[in-house]
Amino acid sequence: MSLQSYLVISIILFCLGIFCVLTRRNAISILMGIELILNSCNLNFAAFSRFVTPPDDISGQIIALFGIVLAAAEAAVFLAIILAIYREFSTISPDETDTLKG
Amino acid sequence: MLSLMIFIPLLGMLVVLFAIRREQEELAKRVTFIVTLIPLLIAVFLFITYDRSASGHQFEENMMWIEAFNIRYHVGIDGLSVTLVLLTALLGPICVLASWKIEKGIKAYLALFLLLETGMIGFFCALDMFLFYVFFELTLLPMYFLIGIWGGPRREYAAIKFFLYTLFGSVLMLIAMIAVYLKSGTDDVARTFDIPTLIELAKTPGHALADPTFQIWAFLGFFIGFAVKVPIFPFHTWLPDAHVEAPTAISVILAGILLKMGTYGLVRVNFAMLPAGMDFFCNGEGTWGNSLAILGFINIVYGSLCALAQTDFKKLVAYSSIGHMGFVLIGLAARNESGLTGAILQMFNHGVISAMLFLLVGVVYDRAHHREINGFGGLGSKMPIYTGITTLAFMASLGLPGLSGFVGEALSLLGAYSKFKMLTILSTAGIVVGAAYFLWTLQRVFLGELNPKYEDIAEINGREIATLVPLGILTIVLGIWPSIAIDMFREAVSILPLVQ
Amino acid sequence: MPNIASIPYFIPEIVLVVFAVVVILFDLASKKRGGEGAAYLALIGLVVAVIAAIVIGSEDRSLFLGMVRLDSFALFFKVIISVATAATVLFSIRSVELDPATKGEYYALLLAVTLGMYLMASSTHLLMIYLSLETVSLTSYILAGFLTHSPRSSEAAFKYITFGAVSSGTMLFGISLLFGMTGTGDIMLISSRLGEMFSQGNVYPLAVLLSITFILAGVGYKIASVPFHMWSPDVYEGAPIPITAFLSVASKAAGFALFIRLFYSGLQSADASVDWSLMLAVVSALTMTVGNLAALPQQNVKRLLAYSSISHGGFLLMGGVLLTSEGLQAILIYLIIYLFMNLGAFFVVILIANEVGSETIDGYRGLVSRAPLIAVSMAIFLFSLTGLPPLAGFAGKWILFAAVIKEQLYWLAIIGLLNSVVALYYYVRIVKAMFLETADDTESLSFSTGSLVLLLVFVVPTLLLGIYWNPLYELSRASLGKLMG
Amino acid sequence: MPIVPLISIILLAPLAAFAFFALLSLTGRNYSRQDLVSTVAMLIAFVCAVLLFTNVVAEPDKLSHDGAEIHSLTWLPLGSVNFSMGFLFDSVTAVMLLVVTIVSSLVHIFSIGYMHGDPRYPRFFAFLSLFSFSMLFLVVSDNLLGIYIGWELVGVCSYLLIGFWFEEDAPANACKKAFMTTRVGDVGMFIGMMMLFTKFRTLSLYGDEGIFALASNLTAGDMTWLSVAGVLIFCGAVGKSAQIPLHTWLPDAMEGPTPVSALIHAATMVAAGVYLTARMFPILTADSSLVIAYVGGITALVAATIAIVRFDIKRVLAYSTISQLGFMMLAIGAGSYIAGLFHLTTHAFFKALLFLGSGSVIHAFHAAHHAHDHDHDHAHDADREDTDTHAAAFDSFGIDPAQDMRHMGGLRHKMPITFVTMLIATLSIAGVPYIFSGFWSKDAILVEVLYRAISWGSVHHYILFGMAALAAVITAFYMFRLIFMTFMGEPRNQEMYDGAHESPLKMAIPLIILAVLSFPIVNKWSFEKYVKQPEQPHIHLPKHAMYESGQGALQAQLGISDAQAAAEDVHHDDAAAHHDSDHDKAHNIVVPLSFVIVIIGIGLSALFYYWKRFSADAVAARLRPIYTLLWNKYYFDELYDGVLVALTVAGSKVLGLFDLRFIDGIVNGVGVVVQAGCSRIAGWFDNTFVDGLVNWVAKITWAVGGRIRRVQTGMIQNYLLAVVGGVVLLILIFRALF
Repeated sequence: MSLQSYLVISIILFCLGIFCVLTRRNAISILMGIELILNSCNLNFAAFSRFVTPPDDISGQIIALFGIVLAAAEAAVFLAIILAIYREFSTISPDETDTLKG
Repeated sequence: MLSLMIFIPLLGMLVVLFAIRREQEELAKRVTFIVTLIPLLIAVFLFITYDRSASGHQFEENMMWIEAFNIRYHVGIDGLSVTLVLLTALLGPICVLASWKIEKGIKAYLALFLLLETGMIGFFCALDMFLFYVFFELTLLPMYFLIGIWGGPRREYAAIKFFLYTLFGSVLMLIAMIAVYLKSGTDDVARTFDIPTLIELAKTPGHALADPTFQIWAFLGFFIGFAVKVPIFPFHTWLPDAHVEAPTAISVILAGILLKMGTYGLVRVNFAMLPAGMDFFCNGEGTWGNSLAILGFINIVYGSLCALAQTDFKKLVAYSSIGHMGFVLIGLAARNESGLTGAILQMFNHGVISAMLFLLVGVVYDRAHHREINGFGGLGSKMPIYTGITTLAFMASLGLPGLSGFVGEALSLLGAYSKFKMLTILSTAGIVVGAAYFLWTLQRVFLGELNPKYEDIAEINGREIATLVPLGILTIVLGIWPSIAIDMFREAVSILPLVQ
Repeated sequence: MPNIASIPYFIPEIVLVVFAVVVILFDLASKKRGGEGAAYLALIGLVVAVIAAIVIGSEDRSLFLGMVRLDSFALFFKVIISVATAATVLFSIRSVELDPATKGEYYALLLAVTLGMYLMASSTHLLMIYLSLETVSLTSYILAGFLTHSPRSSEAAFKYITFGAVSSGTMLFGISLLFGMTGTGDIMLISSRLGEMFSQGNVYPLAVLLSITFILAGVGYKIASVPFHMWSPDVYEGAPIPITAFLSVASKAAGFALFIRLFYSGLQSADASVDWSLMLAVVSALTMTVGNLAALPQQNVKRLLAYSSISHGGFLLMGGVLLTSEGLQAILIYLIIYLFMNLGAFFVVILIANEVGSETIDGYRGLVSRAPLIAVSMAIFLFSLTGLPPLAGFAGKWILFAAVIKEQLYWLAIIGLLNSVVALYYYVRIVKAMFLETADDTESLSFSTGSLVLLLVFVVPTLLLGIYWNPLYELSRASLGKLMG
Repeated sequence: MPIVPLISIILLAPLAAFAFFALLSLTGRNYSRQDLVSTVAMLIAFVCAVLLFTNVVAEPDKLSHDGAEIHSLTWLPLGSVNFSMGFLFDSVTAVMLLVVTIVSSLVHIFSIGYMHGDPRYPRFFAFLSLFSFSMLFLVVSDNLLGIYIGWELVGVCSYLLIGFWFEEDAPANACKKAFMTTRVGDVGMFIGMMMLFTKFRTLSLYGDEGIFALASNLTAGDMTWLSVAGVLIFCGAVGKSAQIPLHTWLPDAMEGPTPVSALIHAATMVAAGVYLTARMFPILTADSSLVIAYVGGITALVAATIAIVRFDIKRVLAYSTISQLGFMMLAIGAGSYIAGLFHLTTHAFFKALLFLGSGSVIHAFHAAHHAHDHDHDHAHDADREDTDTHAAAFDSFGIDPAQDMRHMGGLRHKMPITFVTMLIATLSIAGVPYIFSGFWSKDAILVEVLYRAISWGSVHHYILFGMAALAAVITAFYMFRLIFMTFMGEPRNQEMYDGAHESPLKMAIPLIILAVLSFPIVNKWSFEKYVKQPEQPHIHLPKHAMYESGQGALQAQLGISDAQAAAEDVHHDDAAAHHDSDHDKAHNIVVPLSFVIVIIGIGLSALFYYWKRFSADAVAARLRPIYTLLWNKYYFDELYDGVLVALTVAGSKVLGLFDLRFIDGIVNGVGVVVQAGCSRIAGWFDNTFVDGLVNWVAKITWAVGGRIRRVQTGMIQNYLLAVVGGVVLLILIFRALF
């Protein structure tokens, strides 16, 4: 497979993620969308380090690894906050957490 | 010397703020009065010792302030500024006297007033563009509070209106000023804010500053900045509100000094530093050649007619100021000796006369608690002295020969006529209307049957007379022998880029 | 410089980490919870870190195989950030809204954020950039939501993290593209490679454009520039006031540090094909206008200040679009000044919130009669934010516009200055409330001397820096170092 | 005699008197004997004036206009342009000084009696002094600026004195009217000055650098603007001398105390206009002269006709003054400087006399009228009268009985002195030949006009001559009407008649002195020798003839043989001869004519009012339309009040609104656009932008701010949408750009 195909996939992933983030009416689904975005990035890095950088340079893959770790951390925090939201609003629909506005 | 004069009031402010307890109001007033006397003394001293035969600046102080931008603390006075400095310093104590009656927060009031005085004196002394601008803006804050806190019913509105208008003007001015600074040199050749230097550079052919196109744009920037202050139609609508709402002493300062800051700026910057721009707007040719004169004409006629329509004593005086500033403008536009001399003289005289007028309005307002012209009548029989002084002020203001108002107006018009014949002739209508509204007011307030409401209205008291007499004397003296003033700035005028 | 050798130059960061841990342990150990001990520990930590940073000095070094860079630029921001954090700590001590029980973690987190910001200021590798950004973000999310049992706070945190995650994700995608084009993460290399590619012409402008725009999404979210600003009003309003102050100053500063590093030492050469400076100019014009206009109708002072800080972000951004050292100097100077006046303003907000219990403008009515000193200093801060001489704000504005006009971006300058007129209007609304209107209840408020002293710490510089700001200029020039070629 | 010190004293004495009053009143006190202070000051001035006149006597030729002594110093040194102030002393100045000081002194004395008991007695004299100073300053100034200054100052004094009894509405209105009307003329004068200044870079009149010297070199090309300038300057005179169309203020000015009317509105200030025009003589061109002549002629006639139907004794005199001033203007316009000034001096005396006389009558009558109540400022009431110019009713309604001639009659028995003196003055103004000064001056004018007509064959001058002659007849008529109705016949109002009494001595003396001065001795003596006619370089008559005419005219009447005149310039024999022949023609026609005039005039009025052969009312009834027209003074006031004033005030009101709404109302325009732009935020624009650009800007920005707020929905996904949208937009835009 060529670099292009990877890129195409990652773009698709990215767009799906954005779409998901924009449309879902549930905080968890938004979190999933975010994960999609991050993963599309990681895919990019991996692909680039495979096709672009010289074989002995694996910085791309390392970045991807860090990316995964960070995604995990972010997910953790996100879930914690969702819990707080649920405690206060007894819902996790992003539309109903709109007391701050204007 | 100058620094002393500039910063003594500031010092006084600190004293009033921190050294005097809240309840010692009398003390605060006395201290302030004395503090304001010091600049007056210095100003008088300067006025006497000023070398009238020299054209340059005198009593200069020049030291580096902010190396990064070659901003210097450079103050000095030439004939132009010394008269206005004197005026400012003179109005200082007078206004303190006029504010004697203020009850609420007198301490803060006095402190702000002193800050204001620092700003005004500094502005007239500054020879560094940056310093100039800083002082220019420095007057805004105290003014805002003085109007906003101690003003009349619509004070908040008037204060913010004044504030926004002036700031709007001054930001455009800021741009122009930075542009001038940047043009004054290159990364290799040091740039400068030094006004005299800039004036020289603007004259030297081939220098970036001398480029006409640039000067025209810079002119516009500065002009709008000052036009708001003057105020020039159509930037004038803040003035009636501000004047009407402001307490007496502050109206005096507004009309007496702040308006002059605008015209002074026009002379100092637009006229002296941007000759090409000036030429573009008043060479009498092309689409724009008459614009300045036209604005002057509009100010005169428009202001006078509006004044004629007013029934609020103070508003009437305010609009009359707009009219009188028109004479300054048209005199400047003429760009010849008599026009310019007239304009500058008019600046000073209007400072004195309008100050008198506002003080007089204040006197009657303190007694009647309203300013509705038609609400008075026949006061002449109850308050002969007040009537006399008012008549004097009115006559001076409507340009009665023998009083100071006349000389400035006459010279401005004489000068203007040689360049803008039609406009000047039309402007003379302002003289008639001016007479009309003042006489009409005189009649409605002082003549005719005494309004029974004021059977026992009190005659003007000693303190008020004390505030008025010095101004009255000035009015008469300068009317009889204007050379006293003119000698001061003849040289300064002669080095300006005149066009015969 | 290899890893081991780098460690001595990494002491400040290490200090922060250590103290973060210590704070937590202390908090666990100490019998009576919610004492101020943790706070003072955190303060000590900050002081030590800054001292260490200064001692280590600022001649250029590239640490950890080019991951982070040690230079005067980084040092400058480290100091700024530390000051802001210290101020935040002091605010937090005086803030009543924070739950004493959890203050331990709170201060630990503050130190963690500071660490992240240190790295943001000094990282020179795409990976490091992303990591530091996330470190700061994640901790900020938590801090924003730190008020337990406060719906607003939780909501703020939720919006903050959602927004942050998406935009940082977007940024990461941009980074990945950049990485792909240049095959390296080291921004110095990136700029040189981009340069080569442009000279050889084998480059996809669209790709560059995409990556830059995506990266901008991340950076823009940090510095709250339109259209990536929308999280900030809500978060600022919901978060604890000290955190709001912290975000509005420190986080912005760090964001600008990152921005400058990335765009000036990394992507400057890309400006040739993708005119990102113009892009940013437009963004900055939009940012200040939107910020100011939206601030006009606000009643909640916190929110009003949030919008005002958005517009100030726009101001700062003006300096960043000029590609000149004057522009960057202007940013640095403005940041210093902004630090004092903005933190000062927020501190007053805290004091009023504590005493009057109101965050709305009405809470400020007649303040001058109730607490003259507070009112006057608030007026000073606000007028300084407006940029009136002779206050510090004017100096900052002045230098900024001098730089802009020098590049002849007159349109930008005019927009900016007209904005400052608009700004006056809403700042004055508060002043008006404090001075021109009368209080409903007139008993005078009392404040601890500590608070007043702390207030003066912000007032005095705001006054002095307005009168004499030459040192700032020198400092900024020095701090810029070799950043501009 | 040293000139400068004397003139200085003349000026300073009255000024000091005023200053004394002013400074004192700052302290809130008045010196009750201000009258003495002022009067003494005036007498001092008078003495000085006499002394000065001796200079003229000493060297008559030297002090003619071209030998005028000028002592000036720089007043406004602007650098290249300088304005000077100074004294001009020539024979004319000397005469004017004499006239002013004499009349002023006498009026002072008269007032001591007349104003006695007025609450503002001191102030009255202070104002008189100020006026005298201003008038004298005007007379001695050597340059236009100085004249203008004095000019405006006398205007103010007149304002203050007319409005002296300001509690009444009538005086309050009258003084404003006077000031405004004259001010209009003054602006014209000022414009004229601007024109001259722009051309000559100076406002000094005499000397090598003076306007006259420079103007004499002007070429035919400059005539147009010179004429315009001349006429504009003359506008000032029209205002001050109450010439048509600016004459309406003078009758109303009668609201002032009668001595004021005598001094300011008969003898001096109103004559200043004539003086100015005379001073401008050398720069008058043929055209401007003609304009002046016509204005003068028309005024003379019209005013006279109005005077016929007045019943208020002071009003009659006021219109007669206007008419006489018209005569003077006519003379100068017709090119006879001397005749004009000559009539000025003679008129000054007899008209002052007439006013003071009427004053004494009113005084007496008033006392009678209020025999019962002794209210203090009786003189004040004495001068009350309606200024209701719209009172078309022909009855006496509104006229103060004390001034209504229909209440008088037969007073000659009660007030012999007043009667005799006033009779003399009347004979003089009527121009009874040879014995009375009025004859000489008026005759001189008629001769001059006719002479122009003949020697130029100019129709204009024939017409003017006709007007003048007619006016002369009417003058004789209405003046004797006044005498008959007041002093002759039987008392019409017995009760008031009984109360009447001769005025006290200090009022009578001035009358007597003035009566003496109404005989030609003084005037002839002062004029025949000393006043010489300047040249008019721009009126292209044979030069010497031009120069001669004034002289010749006078000599002719003074019975000096023409041979003498010719001898004065032998080198122009033929021309002189030629002009003399024309002149004799004129002279031979006029002298007999003036007999006819007097006879007709006096005869008619005698028929009407003495022998009662005809009934005035019957005639009035028959000629009702004309009568109405005259009674309403040709509706000038209605024209001005109704049209001009109304328009101005209305205009100003409009502008006032304009200022309130429009400058704010650039606003509405833009506002509407914006509204259309974002119609959904119309809510923001519901309340109209009442006040000011600022409000408007505020509203707009607020509105926009409001919009932006609403974008901030609080829903996170909208924010994210914004992010994505923003990114996409940026990409698209910059993709398109690059």
